Amino acid sequence: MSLVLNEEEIMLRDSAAGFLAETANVDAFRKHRDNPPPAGFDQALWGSIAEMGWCGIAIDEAHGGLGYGFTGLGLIIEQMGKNLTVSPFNSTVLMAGTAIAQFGTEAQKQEWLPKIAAGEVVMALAIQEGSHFDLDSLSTSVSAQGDSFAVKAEKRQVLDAIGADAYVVVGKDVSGYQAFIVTADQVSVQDQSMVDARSSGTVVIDISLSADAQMDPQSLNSGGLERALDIMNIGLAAELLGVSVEAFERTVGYLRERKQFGKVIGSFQGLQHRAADLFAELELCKAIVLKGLRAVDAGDDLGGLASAVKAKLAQISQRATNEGVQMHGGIGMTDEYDIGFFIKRARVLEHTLGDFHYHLDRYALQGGY
Amino acid sequence: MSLVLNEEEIMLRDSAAGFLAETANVDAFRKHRDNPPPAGFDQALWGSIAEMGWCGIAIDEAHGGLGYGFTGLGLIIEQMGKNLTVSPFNSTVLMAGTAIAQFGTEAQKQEWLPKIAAGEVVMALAIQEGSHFDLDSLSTSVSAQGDSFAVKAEKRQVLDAIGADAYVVVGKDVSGYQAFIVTADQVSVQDQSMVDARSSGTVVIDISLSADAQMDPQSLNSGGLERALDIMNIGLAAELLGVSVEAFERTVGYLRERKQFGKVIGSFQGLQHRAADLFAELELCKAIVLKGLRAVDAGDDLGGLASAVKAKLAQISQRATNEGVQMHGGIGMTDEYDIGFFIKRARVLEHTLGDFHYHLDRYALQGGY
Amino acid sequence: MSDLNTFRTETRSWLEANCPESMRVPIRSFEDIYNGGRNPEMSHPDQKIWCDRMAERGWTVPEWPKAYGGGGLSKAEAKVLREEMARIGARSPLDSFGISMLGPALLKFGNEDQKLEHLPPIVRGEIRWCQGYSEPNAGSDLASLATRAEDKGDHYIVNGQKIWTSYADKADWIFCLVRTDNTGSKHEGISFVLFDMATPGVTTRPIKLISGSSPFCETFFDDVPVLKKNLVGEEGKGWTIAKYLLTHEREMISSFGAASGKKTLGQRAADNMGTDASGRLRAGTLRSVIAQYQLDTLAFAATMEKVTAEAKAGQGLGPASSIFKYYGTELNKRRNELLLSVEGESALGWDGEEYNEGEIARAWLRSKGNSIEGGTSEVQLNIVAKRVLGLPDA
Amino acid sequence: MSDLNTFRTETRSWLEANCPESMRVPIRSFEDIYNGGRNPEMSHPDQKIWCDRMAERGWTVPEWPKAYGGGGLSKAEAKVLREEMARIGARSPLDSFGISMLGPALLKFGNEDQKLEHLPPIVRGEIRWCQGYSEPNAGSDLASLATRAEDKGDHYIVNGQKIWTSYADKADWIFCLVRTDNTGSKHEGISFVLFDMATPGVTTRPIKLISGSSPFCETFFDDVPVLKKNLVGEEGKGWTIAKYLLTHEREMISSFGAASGKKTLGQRAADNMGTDASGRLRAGTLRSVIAQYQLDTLAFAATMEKVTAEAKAGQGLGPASSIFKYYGTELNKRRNELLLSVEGESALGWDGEEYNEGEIARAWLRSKGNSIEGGTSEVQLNIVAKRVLGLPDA
Repeated sequence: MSLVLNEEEIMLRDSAAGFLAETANVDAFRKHRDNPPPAGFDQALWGSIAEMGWCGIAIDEAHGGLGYGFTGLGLIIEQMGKNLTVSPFNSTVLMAGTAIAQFGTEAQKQEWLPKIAAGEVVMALAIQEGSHFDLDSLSTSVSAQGDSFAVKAEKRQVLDAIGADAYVVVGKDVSGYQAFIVTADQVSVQDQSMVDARSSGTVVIDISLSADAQMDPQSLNSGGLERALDIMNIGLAAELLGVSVEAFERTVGYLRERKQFGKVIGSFQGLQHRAADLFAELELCKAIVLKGLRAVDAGDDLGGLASAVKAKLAQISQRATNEGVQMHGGIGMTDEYDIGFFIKRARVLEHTLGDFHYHLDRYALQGGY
Repeated sequence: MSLVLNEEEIMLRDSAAGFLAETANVDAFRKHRDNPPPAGFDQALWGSIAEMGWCGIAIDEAHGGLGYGFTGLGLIIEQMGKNLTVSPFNSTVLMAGTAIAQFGTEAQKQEWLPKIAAGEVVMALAIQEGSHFDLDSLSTSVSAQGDSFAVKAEKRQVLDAIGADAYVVVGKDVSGYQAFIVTADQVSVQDQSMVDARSSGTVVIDISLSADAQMDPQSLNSGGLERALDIMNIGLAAELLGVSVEAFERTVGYLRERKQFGKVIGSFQGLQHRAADLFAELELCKAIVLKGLRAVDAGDDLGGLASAVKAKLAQISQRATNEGVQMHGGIGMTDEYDIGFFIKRARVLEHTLGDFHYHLDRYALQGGY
Repeated sequence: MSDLNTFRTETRSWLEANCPESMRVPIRSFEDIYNGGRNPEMSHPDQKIWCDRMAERGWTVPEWPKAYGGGGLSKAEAKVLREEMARIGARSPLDSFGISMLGPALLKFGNEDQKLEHLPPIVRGEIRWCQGYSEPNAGSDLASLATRAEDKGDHYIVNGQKIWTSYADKADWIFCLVRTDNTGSKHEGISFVLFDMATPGVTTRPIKLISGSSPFCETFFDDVPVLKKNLVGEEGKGWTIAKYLLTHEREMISSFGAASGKKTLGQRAADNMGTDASGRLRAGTLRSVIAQYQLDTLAFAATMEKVTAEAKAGQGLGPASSIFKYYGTELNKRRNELLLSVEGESALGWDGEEYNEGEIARAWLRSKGNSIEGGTSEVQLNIVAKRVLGLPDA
Repeated sequence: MSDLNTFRTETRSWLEANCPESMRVPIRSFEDIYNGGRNPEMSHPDQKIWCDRMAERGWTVPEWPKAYGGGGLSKAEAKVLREEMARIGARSPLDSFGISMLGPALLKFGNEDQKLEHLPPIVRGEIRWCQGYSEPNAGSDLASLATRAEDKGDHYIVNGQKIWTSYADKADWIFCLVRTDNTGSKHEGISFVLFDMATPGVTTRPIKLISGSSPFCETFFDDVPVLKKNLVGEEGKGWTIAKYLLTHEREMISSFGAASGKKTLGQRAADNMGTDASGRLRAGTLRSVIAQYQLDTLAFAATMEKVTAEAKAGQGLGPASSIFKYYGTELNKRRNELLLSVEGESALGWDGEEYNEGEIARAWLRSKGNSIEGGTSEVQLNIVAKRVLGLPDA
């Protein structure tokens, strides 16, 4: 596991950067925000993303993917973070895709993974119940009834709920975690717009499901759920990295140009030291995100590391985006200027699947204290 | 309760400042450090302190004191902090004196408080057992045997243990807290020099005591112990305030004079902002210490406030003294220069009767979360 | 003393007779605050009636001299009036920048004609004022403003642009900093002028913030004529007036730090996230950050209490007052960050009833501006470093 | 490859035959490290024997050219030697500033005579060197040094004072920055000279730190004659050599940040202070600070790993390397602060067996110097701001 990108990975990153900067950049995000499409995302962009093969990058070849691994996926997601790209990529590929790969039955993998890889389906992960993500307090929302299952649940903060064709629903019954793949016609969805102008929603399920909808309880309860969530959190951290680095670079650019008191404000040592310290933290972020991605690909145990990655990125993304607004001054507070978008996106990403405090606590527990 | 000093208080503070700056200043501390007197303190200085009436300032008139209150006591202790004055003032007056006033029997008050007020006795508080102060985990070191008590305890971190004539020993048995006044001939003491060149020690007690040595269990167990400790912690915070303000003022003075790169280093905005932020924190410290002292005198409930005062001063004294060394640069690291004394004194004061974390936790608990 | 008692009795009965019942109901929204002006906005018609009745006695601004329409009350009488209004829960009849900002400046720096012309309409709530200070290219460096006022004999012609002019779209007149001279240092050549926002050449455009709509506007001046009689103080000496008003403004903004609401953040977290058997918040690492916030809030409140007590005791405003704006606004930002952590993702909603129209998220985003407006935190730290600590310029 | 295998076989058997058993025991104290010199300090007489044997083959400095007494080994061979030494746990035969600092500088900037004169005694551990850089009135602004070297034809006369000269009281020779010209900018006119510490006019005095005794000294030069043949590089161009060596030094100091010891601070705290039923450290607010420290330590280690991997992959030293000194030393300070919180008052003892002679407290105090020596944290941040972020000078 080497913490250096190889040539192929650098090419992938650069081509993702080029494509997104052209077609799914911050201007495109603003248009989306001001005029959100009914499905919650831009179908044409989603088509292009699928065409480039990004959806299948981390899915194995046996299931229609490229088998290229999560480091590549993370590099793409990072670029999406830099560009504030809106698409159901996280919900479908990072979240549902990972969940199915980790604890789907073979039949489910055969059915869904090729569709995900081809960008033919939009999926979402429905797991959270309260206003904080907390795996320990999932209510008993699933009960087996002979061969079928009565699933009754109200899931909140389901990313891209409104546009999804199907959902991975994770709940709990007396035997442990239970998960199902449920199609859009089997649920009711209440859509919500979040502070980052993304679509999130409440998904209500109250239905009897046949056994083939059930995901593999064995994998699910022997670490598969935790591993899936760890992978997702590392992926989210990659997006936070992109958000943070972009906010920082825009801010440093502003410091180099903006004049006050007859001087470029970047010449003030007070701001210089804050920027330099933040630069140091962002270098740490780059390294730990790459370490996380490589660990996923290496099949390493992820417990403590994934929470470390998410916690670190949650924290530094807050600082980078907050400093972005503060160092821009008044103009940073206006909606007309883009820097405020980053603070909003960072905070929603942080809270998705556990915020800073959730993961810092988990990291400490995994460290034995 | 007004957070402003009256004229009399200002006079008291200024006269304490004047006396200590002349006779018990940082040079005197250095001499003490390099050549500690056998009793652990300077008898002549102690005599002068007693002559000025400082020992009785917070003891009521019925017990030989001046009944002037704790605000006055705090002002004196703050000045001792600024001057790094070494004396058994804290152990005798602030700690043992407060303990006896709060949970001594009337006979004990009659016997000991006038002696404390007159500076005729040196006393110490023996309560801590482990390496962290923790009221909840006192071991059961006391047991009643008819009219007498078998007291068996090993008490650590007893401030000024070596020079004390008598000890207030606080322990616990099945009925709750138990406390006794024990004379020097009844204990064995192992002296230790701390990082701040003060004397602290381990006191071993293994003796049968008659009933008149027992302090009032009723007062002790109905909040008297907590109140006594709260008062002591507010007093220690007053000393931390003096230590912090002095370290800060010396540092700002240095920033105004020291030149690097052709400029006075105090002109660098990076240092300016850190100094200004620290100034703000120290203003908060001044206000909250005064609030704590006034609350003691007003007889207010102290629980959360005392821990808030100690926690805030613990934290900011660390910052002020650390910044002191860092901003002085290399010279700040040398033993020849005085600034390093402040970092050492601050840390020992912080740990006495509960450090930052102990009190932050207690403050939160008292706040209901 | 008996005079005061008489005053109290008379005031009480006058208020009983003249304060409409509807004006004794607590304020619930921004619309309940009456700002006056040519086209006043009201949530209830009694607002204007109440203002008019109070204005007739000069009691909208009780301590201003009677000559300028004020109440001419002594400090003691004004205190009685406040107490009697509080007794029946009477609302403030009129709030305006004219009262809080321009009035004090005119009383101090204006000439007799200006006081007689402008103060009475402020007292009566007839003219609403806004403040033209900040400019897009000046920012923290307010004095480098570029809006020009060209001398045309009996009048100036003003050209330029202002930003962050609160309620410029609703105000009737503006008090405005303009540059009448380019030759000296940047603090010289600034003048303080007044003009009607209805003058041809004035246009305004509201500013949307990252938190949503706001009272702020951009204001553009295109060949706006301003009569010289509307110059306050000497030409080129407007910076003195500006500084006077800025100090005023900072004191107002620094009150952000005082935590509002009855429950502490810690208690709110305990309700929301639960505590363990020992009474500690379950979210352990969040708990310590909350405790640190509460601790600093307590210490900051003590500091404000101490400074107020010292000022009352005649010891003057100590150096601690210079930290209020900085510390208070940073605290408020911390509070808003922590509220998100306590409330979780449901606080990150932007629209919709379930999310209370994004109330928490919008307040969080709005708080980011606290440490920018009215002098950035960086400028505040510069001021402390230089004026209080005596550290030299770079 | 077969050459290397041969080399490995031969090296193995030579080491087996020549490395004394006593030199295969792990180093336990500073005295176990052999620094050589005219009056070498030793904890065991085998130290000199082992050094002499290795020096004979040039293996105290395996990669230096044979012409200067070095081993003349290729990188691959040197790696084999290191591996074979590690295999039997052989100690490093010689550690010195001559090897780590002066040698590389002479190889790069020295003339042939200087290399021939000075390098072989370094290889043989005969001459111990110290570094004369810092001065009391220069501090972070190293280039403003004032020690003068007056031109006297074939020699200089040096007058002045150095500070923070590590082991000056034990060194035989010094490599020293002196000012040979006052007329240009402060970076010009600095020269790099070598002289014997036994020269009349040189005196040293050890410096006691807040943590106790230290290797640092003050060094005074009073009319010290230095032959011109001992000028390295051009007169007045010594700053280039100094910068080269400073970078070197910072890389060495930044390794402070790598946490030593097997147990994490969190585990140590858990052992010391106990955990609750859920496995969480009882001291809740301390726990979150420890977790934050561990998190940053993990991320910092990953950063060092990443930079090393990039350098190995031929991508050069990325900008991240510029943060090592700053971040590593700040981390080490945090670690030492936390150790005190974990260990409690017993770690604040200064003397006596019970307190292990104040080991923890002394390490804590010593760590305060990490962010000062070798370029303060402030200087490091300046460098990042200017060189990496491209922010302009004030």
